[in-house]
Amino acid sequence: MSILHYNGGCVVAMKGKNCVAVATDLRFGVQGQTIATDFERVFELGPHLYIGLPGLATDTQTVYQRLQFRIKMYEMREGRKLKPQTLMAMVQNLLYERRFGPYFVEPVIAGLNATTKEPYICALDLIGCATEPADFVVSGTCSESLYGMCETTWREDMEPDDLFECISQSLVNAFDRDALSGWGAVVHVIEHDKVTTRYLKCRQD
Amino acid sequence: MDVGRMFGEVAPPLWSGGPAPGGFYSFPGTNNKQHETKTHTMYPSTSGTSVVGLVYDGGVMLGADTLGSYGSLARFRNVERTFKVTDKAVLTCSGDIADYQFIREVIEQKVRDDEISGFTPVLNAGALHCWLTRVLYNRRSRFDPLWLECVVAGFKDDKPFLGYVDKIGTAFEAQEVASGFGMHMAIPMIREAREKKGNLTRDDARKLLVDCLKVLYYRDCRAHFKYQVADVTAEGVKIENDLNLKPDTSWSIANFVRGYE
Amino acid sequence: MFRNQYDNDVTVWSPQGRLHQVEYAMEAVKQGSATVGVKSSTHAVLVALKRASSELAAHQKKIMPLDKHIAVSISGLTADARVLIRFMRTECLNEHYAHDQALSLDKLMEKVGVKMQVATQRYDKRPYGVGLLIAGHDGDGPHIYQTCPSANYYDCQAMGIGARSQSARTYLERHLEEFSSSTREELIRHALRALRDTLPNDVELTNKNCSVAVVGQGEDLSIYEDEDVNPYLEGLDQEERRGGAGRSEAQPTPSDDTPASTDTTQPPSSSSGDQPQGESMDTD
Amino acid sequence: MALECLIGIKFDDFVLIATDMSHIQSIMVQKSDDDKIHKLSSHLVMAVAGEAGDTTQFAEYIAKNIQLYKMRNGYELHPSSAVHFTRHTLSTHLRSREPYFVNLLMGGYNPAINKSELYYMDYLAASVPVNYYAFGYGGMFTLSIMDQDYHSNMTREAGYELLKKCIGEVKRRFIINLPKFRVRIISKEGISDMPTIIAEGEAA
Amino acid sequence: MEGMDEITDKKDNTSNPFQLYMPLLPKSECQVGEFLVDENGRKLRLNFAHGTTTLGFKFKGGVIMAVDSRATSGQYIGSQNVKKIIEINPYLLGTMAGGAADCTYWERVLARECRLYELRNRERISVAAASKLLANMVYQYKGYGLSMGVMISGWDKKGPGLYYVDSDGNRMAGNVFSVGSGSINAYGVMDTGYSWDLTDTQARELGRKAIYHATHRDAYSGGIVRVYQITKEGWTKISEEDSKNLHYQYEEEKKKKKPTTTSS
Amino acid sequence: MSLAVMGGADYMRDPRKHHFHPYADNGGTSVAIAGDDFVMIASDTRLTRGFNILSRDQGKVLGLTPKTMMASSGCWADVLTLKKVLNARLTMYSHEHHDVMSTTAVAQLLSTMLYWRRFFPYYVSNILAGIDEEGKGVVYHYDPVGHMEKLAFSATGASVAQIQPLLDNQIGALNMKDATPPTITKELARQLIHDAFVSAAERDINTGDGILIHTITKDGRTDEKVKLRRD
Repeated sequence: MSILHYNGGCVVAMKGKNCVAVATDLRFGVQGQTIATDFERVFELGPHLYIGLPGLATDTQTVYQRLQFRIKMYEMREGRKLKPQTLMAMVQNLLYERRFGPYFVEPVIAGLNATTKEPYICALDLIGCATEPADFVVSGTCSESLYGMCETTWREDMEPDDLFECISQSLVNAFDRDALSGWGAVVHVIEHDKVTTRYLKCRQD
Repeated sequence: MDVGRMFGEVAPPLWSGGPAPGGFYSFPGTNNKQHETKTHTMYPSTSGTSVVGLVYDGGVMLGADTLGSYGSLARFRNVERTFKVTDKAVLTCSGDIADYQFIREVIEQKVRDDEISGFTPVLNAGALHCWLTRVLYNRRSRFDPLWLECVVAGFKDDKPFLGYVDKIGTAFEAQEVASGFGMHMAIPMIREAREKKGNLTRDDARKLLVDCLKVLYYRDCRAHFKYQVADVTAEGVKIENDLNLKPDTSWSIANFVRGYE
Repeated sequence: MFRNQYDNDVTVWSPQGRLHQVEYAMEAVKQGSATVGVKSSTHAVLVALKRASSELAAHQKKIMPLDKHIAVSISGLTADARVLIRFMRTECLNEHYAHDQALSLDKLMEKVGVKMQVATQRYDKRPYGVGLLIAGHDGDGPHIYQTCPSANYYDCQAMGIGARSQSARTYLERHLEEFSSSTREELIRHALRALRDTLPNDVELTNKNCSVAVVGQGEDLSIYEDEDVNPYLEGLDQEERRGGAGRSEAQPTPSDDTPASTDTTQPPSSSSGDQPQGESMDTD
Repeated sequence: MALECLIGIKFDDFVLIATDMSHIQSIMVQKSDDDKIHKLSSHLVMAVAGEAGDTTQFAEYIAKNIQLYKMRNGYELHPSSAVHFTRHTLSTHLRSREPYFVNLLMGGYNPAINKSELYYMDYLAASVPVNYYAFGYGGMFTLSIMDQDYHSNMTREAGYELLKKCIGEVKRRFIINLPKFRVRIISKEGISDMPTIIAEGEAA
Repeated sequence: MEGMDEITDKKDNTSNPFQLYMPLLPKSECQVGEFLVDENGRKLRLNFAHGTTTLGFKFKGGVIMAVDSRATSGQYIGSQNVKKIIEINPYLLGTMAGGAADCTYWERVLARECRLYELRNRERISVAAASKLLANMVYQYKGYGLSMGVMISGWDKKGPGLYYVDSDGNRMAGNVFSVGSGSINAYGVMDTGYSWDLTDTQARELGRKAIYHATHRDAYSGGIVRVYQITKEGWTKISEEDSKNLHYQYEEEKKKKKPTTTSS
Repeated sequence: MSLAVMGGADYMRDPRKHHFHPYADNGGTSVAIAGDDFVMIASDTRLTRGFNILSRDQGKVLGLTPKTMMASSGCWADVLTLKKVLNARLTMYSHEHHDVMSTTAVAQLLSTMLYWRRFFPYYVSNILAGIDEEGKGVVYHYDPVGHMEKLAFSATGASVAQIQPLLDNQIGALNMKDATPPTITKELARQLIHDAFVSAAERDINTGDGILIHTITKDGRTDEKVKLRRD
């Protein structure tokens, strides 16, 4: 078993029309044993900016904490909010610093550009190689299934409600075929004027 | 010395004639006796490199060089590994030369047997291809593989046939087939040519085949300039031996290559 | 041909150079109901007369498929036939398995010939008491083969074996010239006419007592039984019987395809007449 | 070490921590009155299991630093902050040449907001707030019992009974002999001992 | 050289279930995992169904058998609806843990042997004998890599019977068994709630609940919770419920049952 | 000079850089969906070995009887053998029984045949699709050593993880609010199969080039070929 799968968990993010959504499951486990079912691995880093950090839970926490530190430093120094692209660069730096002893997380970033309101998503591998596709990004233990689901369900220019439905269905059905993730899910739909967070009722096995 | 063994030689075995442990209920026909295991050769020795084959309008063409390498030693420079099976089938192999020669003898005997009995029709390429899949698969299942990649060219049901079988029995038919290094280098060349030109004439095919062999000769350290070409048409099989790539190749570029001395 | 001191064992020659046990086995073929095979340049056809061993029993199957291109019709001991058919089917399967093609008839015949021969040369065996007509179509066109218990087999244009098959052969000989150019339907009609000639005058071919098998160019084997035979029988009873139908010395029809003993005290009808090809064992 | 057993349960206004009292070395029980619950501050304890040496060293390191913090600042770290510090320490060491191999349960009570807290932390430094958890192979037998019977508003007696039930199951099914469990309670009043649980049970 | 003699000569298991193909390898290498590696040395994934929770216990009302229904290969959930209780005959049940194919195949063979026993002896086979047959069958393949841990239960002249049989050669009678990756969780619930004098309803609920708790904690167990009971009349299927529904149902019940006394 | 001393010369070096492994993974994905009176089974047409595409036109579905088909992928050598043996068995059955084997019987036979090789498995992922005795569509899913499960729909092979959740959702109606599975029409099944393969080909290098879709009803069989991306 890969160390990336040790604690389970997955994250998906999708672009919609003037909105983005990011969703994650809630399981924290150690291999087969489920320990907590309220472990959120998607974090808010700004008003329209979220990062998902699936992978080894300890590194999820470490990377999140170190990122918070850097973002706060950035915001203090620059006196402005972070753009999603800047966050991506920051994450890249953070991860590549550990090129030969990496943090075992594969981050997903989702957000709206604070000024242009442009939707933004991206995914990085564990040493910081980023990809910024136009449709969706997936990461975590059931990424194969997520690819399969998203590839068929995703459409261009979805309204927030459709986007929510699409990302929820993709996530829940994908992790229902994965033993190591699931046990509940949370979805954040990010629009320029609000962020809607919803918890999904899921299988608990 | 083991004490049990010492006494065992004198004393009769305990409970002779009784059931063996676990044998109280013996199910009929249970057959889990351990097979005698032998160590087999699990690696190639003297080996031949790529084979390239392609189907053209009205026929199939195969090309292979004649080098038998022993590791990185170009040991035998005139090993023919293409042979005419019948008027409807040609076989070329890359991989272990000894295994090729073995399978060749078996096939020749098989064809002779058919001939003597007057059986018609003769062994065609499709049948040979299928037969090879069985033989190679059965050998791999006995962990005694024939270390070969076979390319079978010829005719089946009056249509050109080109097929591939490897040492574990993976087999398929295709319009272009290559083994060894050729799978990486020759296949894209042929596919590209086909995409550009559509159907290939016999002359196109010949030119393309030689081009492929040339590229392989340039890039594959185990390739050689002497080669054979087999051409199968409805009329029968024609094998040309002792062909030479060397006059057509240019090594002037070699002077500019640095850093590998 | 009658009991003598040289027929105790299949491996014993008579001073005349005959193997009596083998010859007795040849007689077993004549105990079976008749079957006829005939081929044109495109098709091969088998027809066979089915018997019911009693009022209570169904008609015995006479024609069996071996593969999509070969059928066999039997006459003699059906139990022996089953063994041979099983063998031949396995050979057909093996050819598909190893060569991905249909077994050619000449190969099949060679194999079955070898198998049958063994039984004529070993003291612990007995010859197969069954004659076979094998119809098939392969790369060389249609074929009709006949096998005997003596392990001989013959490549035929047309042949009939079994009880009173002489009449059928007479018919076939008379029409030999017509066969090669016959259409599929004509060929079947010829075969049925020949078969009908083996019947007593008061008995007709019906869909109960006869089956038909056809195989040919571009056509997989079909075997017709019961109602499916009707189209081929249509109008047949209107046609006049020719050939040597209803011969006076016709023996009573045995009640079983497989009589317990082929060593009958009653001699079968003229041995030379029903002997397909002269001597029972070719000496060459 | 996975043969040890740490059990922690958080209730509305107190936390129960139970640990086995056997110090196991190689195939021997070295000591049967071991204390695996380390006091970190007036309202915070850490139950530690893992590599011998690492356990005490790490627990004491954390305890001393928390003490130091109190001395420097004049107030104690709240449990959640102490856990954060612990996690940080553990994760920093994880990527050093000398990682600590310790699994922890940290139970505490925050008098400022009248809230009990229990944290899971494994040797990789993943820290998760939980209602209850049990470390070690023995602990695995108890999770489903707690899943079934746990209510956050149980009384101390009910909580203690639940612990007894869990420990009975450990005795019943776990191959290693863990006869006695030390139990501590952390509540508004601070940390206090509860009677040692002597395990009872036998496989059916 | 090219033939398929094993098939045409009836040397395979369609004619005799005990004739399995034996590779020309030393016993230790017959372990499937040993050589399922492709040419590039990559391990090939065999879709073996592993990971399970099954349980069975005897009580005054007979035997309860309860199982989950998930089959996983690695972390991928191959199926959520595997029937892990195998109905050998109207009086015998077998459960399934380990290799799914191993369990289904040998219990199918066992069903055949049990039927033959009935025909030969004009009486039903005892649970002890049935389980012994199974144990003997799989013991012949010990060391070849079979993987199964099953319970055989039923009702015979002696009353309810429950046996555990596995591919290592263990066979034991007992009152309470649980097998599979989630058994550790199932035992917790089962042991604390078990008594010989449970009523039928209590016993069924205990089995159901033990499996449900295992599905919740164990990633490799899940799907549907099936409960069977065996009585003198043979087995009956008690319930088949999705563990998703059970979870929310139990959660509701728990909320209602909250103790009223607050802590002192 | 002895050979041992010369051992250092290049040409005396061990030519055995290879070691023999009897298995290969040749990719391939199959999907089957059962309807009330039909069953649809499809596979991609790519045959791979590592990063090589051996063939772009290799269907993986085999007609067994007029009412039964099997899709099989994995180690292609094993697939070929399994198909051949199974076909021979079916022919033997039809000779012995004068009838075509029913789908249910074929399903059990396949399971038994796979288990025959328990200790040296066929490395194959199988789905069997057919029309049962009542005229209904059925799908059976197998693991390589013969564990069999009867289902209404199934995916198997290289891209199973991509396709199966989609089928769960769209046909099984899992996690859908109204929770009534849709009636499976041929149009719907075809559309789903097509979408599923397009998605899989998008993300899995072992799936692509084309899809062969076969539909079996009690009246016969129809085949269709659809193109997929070829990169």
